[in-house]
Amino acid sequence: MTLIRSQAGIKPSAGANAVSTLLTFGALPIVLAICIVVFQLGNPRFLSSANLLNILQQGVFLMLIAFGQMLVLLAGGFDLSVGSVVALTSIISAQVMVAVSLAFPEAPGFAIGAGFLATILVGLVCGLVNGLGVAVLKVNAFIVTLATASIFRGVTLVISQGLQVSGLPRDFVYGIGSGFFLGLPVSFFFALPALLAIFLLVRQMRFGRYIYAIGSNIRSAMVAGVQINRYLIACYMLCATITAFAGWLLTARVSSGEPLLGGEFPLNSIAAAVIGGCSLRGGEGSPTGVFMGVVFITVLANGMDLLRIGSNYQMIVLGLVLVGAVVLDRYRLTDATKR
Amino acid sequence: MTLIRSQAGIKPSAGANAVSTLLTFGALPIVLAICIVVFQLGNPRFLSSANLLNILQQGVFLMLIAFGQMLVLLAGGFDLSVGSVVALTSIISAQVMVAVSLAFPEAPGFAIGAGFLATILVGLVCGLVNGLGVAVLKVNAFIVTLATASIFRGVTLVISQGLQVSGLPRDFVYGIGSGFFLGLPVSFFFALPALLAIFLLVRQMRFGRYIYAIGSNIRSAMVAGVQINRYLIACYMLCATITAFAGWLLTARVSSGEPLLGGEFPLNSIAAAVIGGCSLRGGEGSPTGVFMGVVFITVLANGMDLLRIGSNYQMIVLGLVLVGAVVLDRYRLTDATKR
Amino acid sequence: QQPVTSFPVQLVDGEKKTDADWKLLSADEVTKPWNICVLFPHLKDSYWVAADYGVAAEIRRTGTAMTLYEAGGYTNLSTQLSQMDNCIAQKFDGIILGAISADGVGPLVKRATDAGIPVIDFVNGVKEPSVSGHALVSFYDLAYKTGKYIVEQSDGKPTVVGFFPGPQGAGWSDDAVRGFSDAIKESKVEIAVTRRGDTGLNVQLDMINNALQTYDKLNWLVGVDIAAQAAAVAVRNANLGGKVSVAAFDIIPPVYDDIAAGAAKASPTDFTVLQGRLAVDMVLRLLQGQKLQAKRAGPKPQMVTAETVKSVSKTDMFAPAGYKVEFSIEATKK
Amino acid sequence: MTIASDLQEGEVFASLSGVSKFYGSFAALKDVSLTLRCGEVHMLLGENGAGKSTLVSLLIGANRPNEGARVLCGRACPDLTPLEARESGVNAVLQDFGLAPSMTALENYALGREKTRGGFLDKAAMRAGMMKSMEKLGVAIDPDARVDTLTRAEQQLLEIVRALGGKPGALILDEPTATLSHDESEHLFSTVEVLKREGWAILYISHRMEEIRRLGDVVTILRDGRFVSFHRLADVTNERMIAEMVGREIANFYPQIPHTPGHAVLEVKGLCSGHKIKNVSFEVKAGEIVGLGGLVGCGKAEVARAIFGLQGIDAGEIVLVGESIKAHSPPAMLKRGLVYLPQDRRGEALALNRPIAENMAIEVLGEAGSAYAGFVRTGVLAKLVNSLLARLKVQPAEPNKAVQELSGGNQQKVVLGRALSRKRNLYIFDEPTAGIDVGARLDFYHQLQRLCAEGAAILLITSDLQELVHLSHRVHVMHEGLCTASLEGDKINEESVIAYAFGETP
Ligand SMILES: Nc1ncnc2c1ncn2[C@@H]1O[C@H](COP(=O)(O)OP(=O)(O)OP(=O)(O)O)[C@@H](O)[C@H]1O
Ligand SMILES: Nc1ncnc2c1ncn2[C@@H]1O[C@H](COP(=O)(O)OP(=O)(O)OP(=O)(O)O)[C@@H](O)[C@H]1O
Ligand SMILES: [Mg+2]
Ligand SMILES: [Mg+2]
Repeated sequence: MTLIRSQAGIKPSAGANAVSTLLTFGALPIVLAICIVVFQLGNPRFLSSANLLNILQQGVFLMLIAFGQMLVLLAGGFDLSVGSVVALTSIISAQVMVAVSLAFPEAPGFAIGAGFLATILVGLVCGLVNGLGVAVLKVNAFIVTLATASIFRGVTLVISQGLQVSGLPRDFVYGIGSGFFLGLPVSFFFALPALLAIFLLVRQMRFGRYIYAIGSNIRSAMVAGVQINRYLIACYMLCATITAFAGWLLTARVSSGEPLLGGEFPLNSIAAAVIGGCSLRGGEGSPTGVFMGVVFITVLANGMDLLRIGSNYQMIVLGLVLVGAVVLDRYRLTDATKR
Repeated sequence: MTLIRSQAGIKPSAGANAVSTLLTFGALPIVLAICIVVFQLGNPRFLSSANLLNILQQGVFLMLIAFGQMLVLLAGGFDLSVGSVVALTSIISAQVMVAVSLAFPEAPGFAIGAGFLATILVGLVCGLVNGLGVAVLKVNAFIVTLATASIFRGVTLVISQGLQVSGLPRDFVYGIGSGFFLGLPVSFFFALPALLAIFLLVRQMRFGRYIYAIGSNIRSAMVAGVQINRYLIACYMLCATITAFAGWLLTARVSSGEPLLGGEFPLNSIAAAVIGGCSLRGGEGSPTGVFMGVVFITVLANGMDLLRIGSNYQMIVLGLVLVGAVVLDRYRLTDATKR
Repeated sequence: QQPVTSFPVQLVDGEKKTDADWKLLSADEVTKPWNICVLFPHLKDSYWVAADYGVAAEIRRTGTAMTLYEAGGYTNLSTQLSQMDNCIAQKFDGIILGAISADGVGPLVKRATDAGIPVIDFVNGVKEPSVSGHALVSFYDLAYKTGKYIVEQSDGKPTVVGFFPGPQGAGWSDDAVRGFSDAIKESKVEIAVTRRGDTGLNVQLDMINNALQTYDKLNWLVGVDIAAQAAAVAVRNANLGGKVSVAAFDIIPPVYDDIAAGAAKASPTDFTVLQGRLAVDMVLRLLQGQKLQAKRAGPKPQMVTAETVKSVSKTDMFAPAGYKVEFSIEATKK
Repeated sequence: MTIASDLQEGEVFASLSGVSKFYGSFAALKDVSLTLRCGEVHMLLGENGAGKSTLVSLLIGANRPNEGARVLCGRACPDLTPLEARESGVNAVLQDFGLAPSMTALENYALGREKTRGGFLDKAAMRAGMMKSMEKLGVAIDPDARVDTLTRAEQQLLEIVRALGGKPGALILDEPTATLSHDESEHLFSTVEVLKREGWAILYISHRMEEIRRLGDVVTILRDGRFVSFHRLADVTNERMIAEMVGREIANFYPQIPHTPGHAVLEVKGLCSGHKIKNVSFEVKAGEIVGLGGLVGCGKAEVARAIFGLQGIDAGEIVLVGESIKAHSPPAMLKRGLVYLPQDRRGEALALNRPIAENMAIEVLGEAGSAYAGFVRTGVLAKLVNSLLARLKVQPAEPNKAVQELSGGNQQKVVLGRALSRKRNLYIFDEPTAGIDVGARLDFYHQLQRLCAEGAAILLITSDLQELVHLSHRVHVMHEGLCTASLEGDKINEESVIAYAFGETP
């Protein structure tokens, strides 16, 4: 019996082995570590617990949205509408909560629950629209989500008339928005199960395998019996729903429904995912990587602020670091194909 | 995917055949024609010569930038930095023109020439940076151009300190910016040769063949002896240069150097190109298509204003039409695979 | 040039507005090297550069310290909140807040004031009642002034206005819309079109050109600074000078130049630079344990027209030419 | 023995009756019927573009016929989906790889039929399943290797392994051996025989007569999308089948190519490159064909890639017409007059969404005469392309058709066309005849003959043993990155090549 020599057969040297083990996580952790050292030297407050809590608080929303974005990217898509979904959720859930809490002023939990339901509904509907556009109309994801971004924003403005919605239930604002539990922000505890669920979905469940396959080679996925449309739509719906969820938590944090919320998320979430190893061509990337990407971007923004770097220079630094991180990270991939 | 999923069905009749001939140009002209009829019925001013000139004036800049974007898209890339290049050009060329015209107040032509040179230089340098990032560092075009967009904008703000540059030569503002020649805007005559050159480059020259090949399958292009890096860099440089040129013309039109100019161009130019048939996966699209795409977007924006549609509803309509146009246009592709 | 030591302001208490003089603290009256955190929505246009100039100049004059953070645009509320978090965590002594959203920053303002950090609401308006002071001229008032000016100019004749107040959803823009329409109520001035949109110059220019095609009876183009700048260009390009006039409801150098050159008629100024000085003075006074003359105050707006353009002080409105934006200033006081 | 759906040997597993499939007005299949029986190997024959792969796509539910009926396990399935086909036991190895490149071998193996436990993936169970299937075929592929790091042959084997792991029923193999070398092919054959005994229904598509003869029970022949004939293999001669398939007689399959060696054109001296080529030396003279053989993974493809500049050289040198090459990259090598035909046509040779003409003419674009001041001389190129299309009998011969709309074999002909588009002194062909039909193959051999007579040096890398043995004037055999033998004249025969390929001495 012949053995097709699988590449695994080549014995790597011990040194190369250590390096390669290190590099399975990519260069990102190393770059991150360097950044942290630099920031801490530049401002000793950086690693203070207050600032770490800050970073946590700030990163949670991007983390949720980037995880949603990752699902879509894995399946070979693209979601530019996340910003608009955040704004739409913010307005609708706020209006619902205000209305319900006016009707039942003594039961704030009821209003919050209704707001949550509205949030999930908005997410599902927005995601369905995106998914139908991509899967059924078969229009390029870029165009679909650019279009829906415009549509959702238009709807948001029509509904809100451009006005903020205030008067949210106190428990929502002070409990969920700025509350702490066990010394950590409440929103963190809200986000955790969602993140975990996506992690499991992608890494441990059939769903994940299917979306990787769709993103990697849609034809092979179809021939293998994967129901492409169903899974594509599911990806967009999950992405929009988790984004809406983030928008809801963000509404709690900003304590009002905001029609202009979330403009920074589309590009930031894609950038975080790509830095974390997702490919825009689909089928490539992992939750751990995206996690690192979000941490990286959040820490970078926070650290540069703490170093008092002027925002004009921050833009320049951000650009350089973005490319630098990806260049360094490329070594991991080169390494992977050499394996 | 086309292979398996092509909707093929019924044997085409004679009528269907005529339709299919019509559809070789895609559905865009038809949609466009319908839009024009609707707009004209809604507002008889729409087809007035004044408004047509207005549309021409408005569309020139997007046309130039979308043509540049097309080059990059054909080669399988992506340029998100075009907006920042416009702003950077605006500031630098304005500063150069102001400085030179202060030094030689009696020779405005000299100042304009210097400004033009500065423009081309800015374009070449920005494009080179993008091209090196994509071709040599081999970083994803999305990340590279997102990063350079941030860098160029940072540089623009550092140079301009966020302030407009006024005091441009009168001949520049009144001649190039708002001048007319043979009844048409001067900027149109400036843009024409550039557009024509790109058209020839893409359709008639070796360069075009090579970038299609690169965009379609970079590995096969390499095996076929195409000097990938050279052509990729050339694409980004051409794109940035024509964008800078558009930025310069736009500076003339708005009559001052503006650090915030052009924020709408990255998404608009990509949308126009994609509507016009370019694929984000590269190797697909044509100048004629992109031309139609730009005309479509420009006419749509103008027509909705003339129909007095409120801005919130415009967003919604824009999104719907965007998707609609692409859906209809897909019939051309389906048809092509059926042929 | 004399250092500014006092300027006319309007003190606002509910509906009541009183004119007064605001005297700035002298450098000696500030006893500690207070460290101020300044938060802006962005620093990409001349309005906010002027604000930066005013704040920085006052910080320098008093020998205190500041660090400025900008959020990158009006859609980036969560970025601004993060920055405010950072300021609180870094234990700045005081905060000057150019808020992106009047409601959205509420909880953090409360957190800051609870932590003993005074927060001065600057330019944009904050609703949270625990905020320590407001240094602003409301865009309602500015646009109202513009509206009244146009009513005056129209002289009772029917007058048609194209109105370009900036993006919908931005609080200042909505205030301006209300102010302007209140001002022209019960006059022959009417708004033919309100077209809202992004504050990009090119975007505004296209919108204005389209409006000029659609509505041929327009006598006035009125809008936010950048729209007025674009309107002047559009009027010039369409050779409508004399037929269509331009006015703004806030001023930036190009609009000022247009007024001086006759391409635009008028714009009120909120003395952005003085507003910056006022904000710093407010926060320093609070840190020094003083009470404010009024919780809400702003420089007394003034109309800039061809007649007054020579008399208003440019350095009270704009950053000087060649000014380099300052993000952080070290204290010179010990 | 029975298989899953209670079907007995000889019973009909699947059938197509009177199916037609149109692409626009073009009929890829017209009124074709076919019956797959349990325990029977059904051969499908036809020229390139005859509609074989299209027929497969109908069977697996990836395409839907415009006319005709599909019956699976006795059930009519007008709306068959790939999922249903798979669940009824239809397992296919398609002509163009259906693997997801960014996923591991195991993930691909289990795709669409992942084993789960409580909703979570049961990775151990899937791994065990894959091991079992690999054992069946007698191969070993690292389950955790990403597919894009596997060689083309390994990918092909993985596809087969994947098909074997499916629900028992039918196995469809669309040119499975086009990229396999002799030895892997042998394993495949014995596996097919085992499955047949187990009662599987097998549909087998190939252009190689030996395989057809060896494995087949019955054969269906297609031409131009139409049914031509059905035979029991025992009752029909090869010549008859070829004649029915091509529409003409083909005799004297491998042409005699005169050996008139001139000066050395290519000298490879002590070449080491990557971890696959350890020390390889040989030379190719003008007017001769040198064959390079060996098992899959022995590094023969890498030798060509290293010469062409697609991978770096660690040691040794490459001498072209007496000149040692220092800086070598594909553009430079093309300028020096080398022609290289890569083995992976979809990955490395074709811009699939571009027209045939652009694909064929891309290499000549750089030559004087095909462009003037950067402007493409469309007339000149059109003439060249049309003559190549005619010479290679590409079907359909429409220069503006996108390559992805061609059948696999016709795509390969486009690649051949590109290689023949320039007259050069050194040609390196890596698996040039993969997937092309007998007629086209013969035409290609005649082209080789002509090139050789005109004094070109040719390096022929092929895993088709007969081709290697019959066409080469000299053969070098590789084994684990080393050149183990250099055969000449009557020393060239199948037995010795196989022996050397295994590292033995006959
Ligand atoms: N590390 C790698 N990265 C990318 N491609 C590789 C790598 N290693 C091998 N390949 C691909 O695998 C192909 C076959 O390599 P291999 O060493 O098996 O050559 P071979 O003996 O000619 O095998 P075959 O019979 O498949 O042609 C090469 O053409 C190359 O494209
Ligand atoms: N998506 C498509 N669009 C248009 N025509 C197609 C498409 N797919 C296949 N064809 C045409 O259908 C015909 C049959 O193709 P098919 O792939 O079935 O041939 P084949 O017998 O498998 O050939 P080969 O031996 O070369 O693999 C070819 O002429 C091909 O050009
Ligand atoms: Mg085939
Ligand atoms: Mg090979």
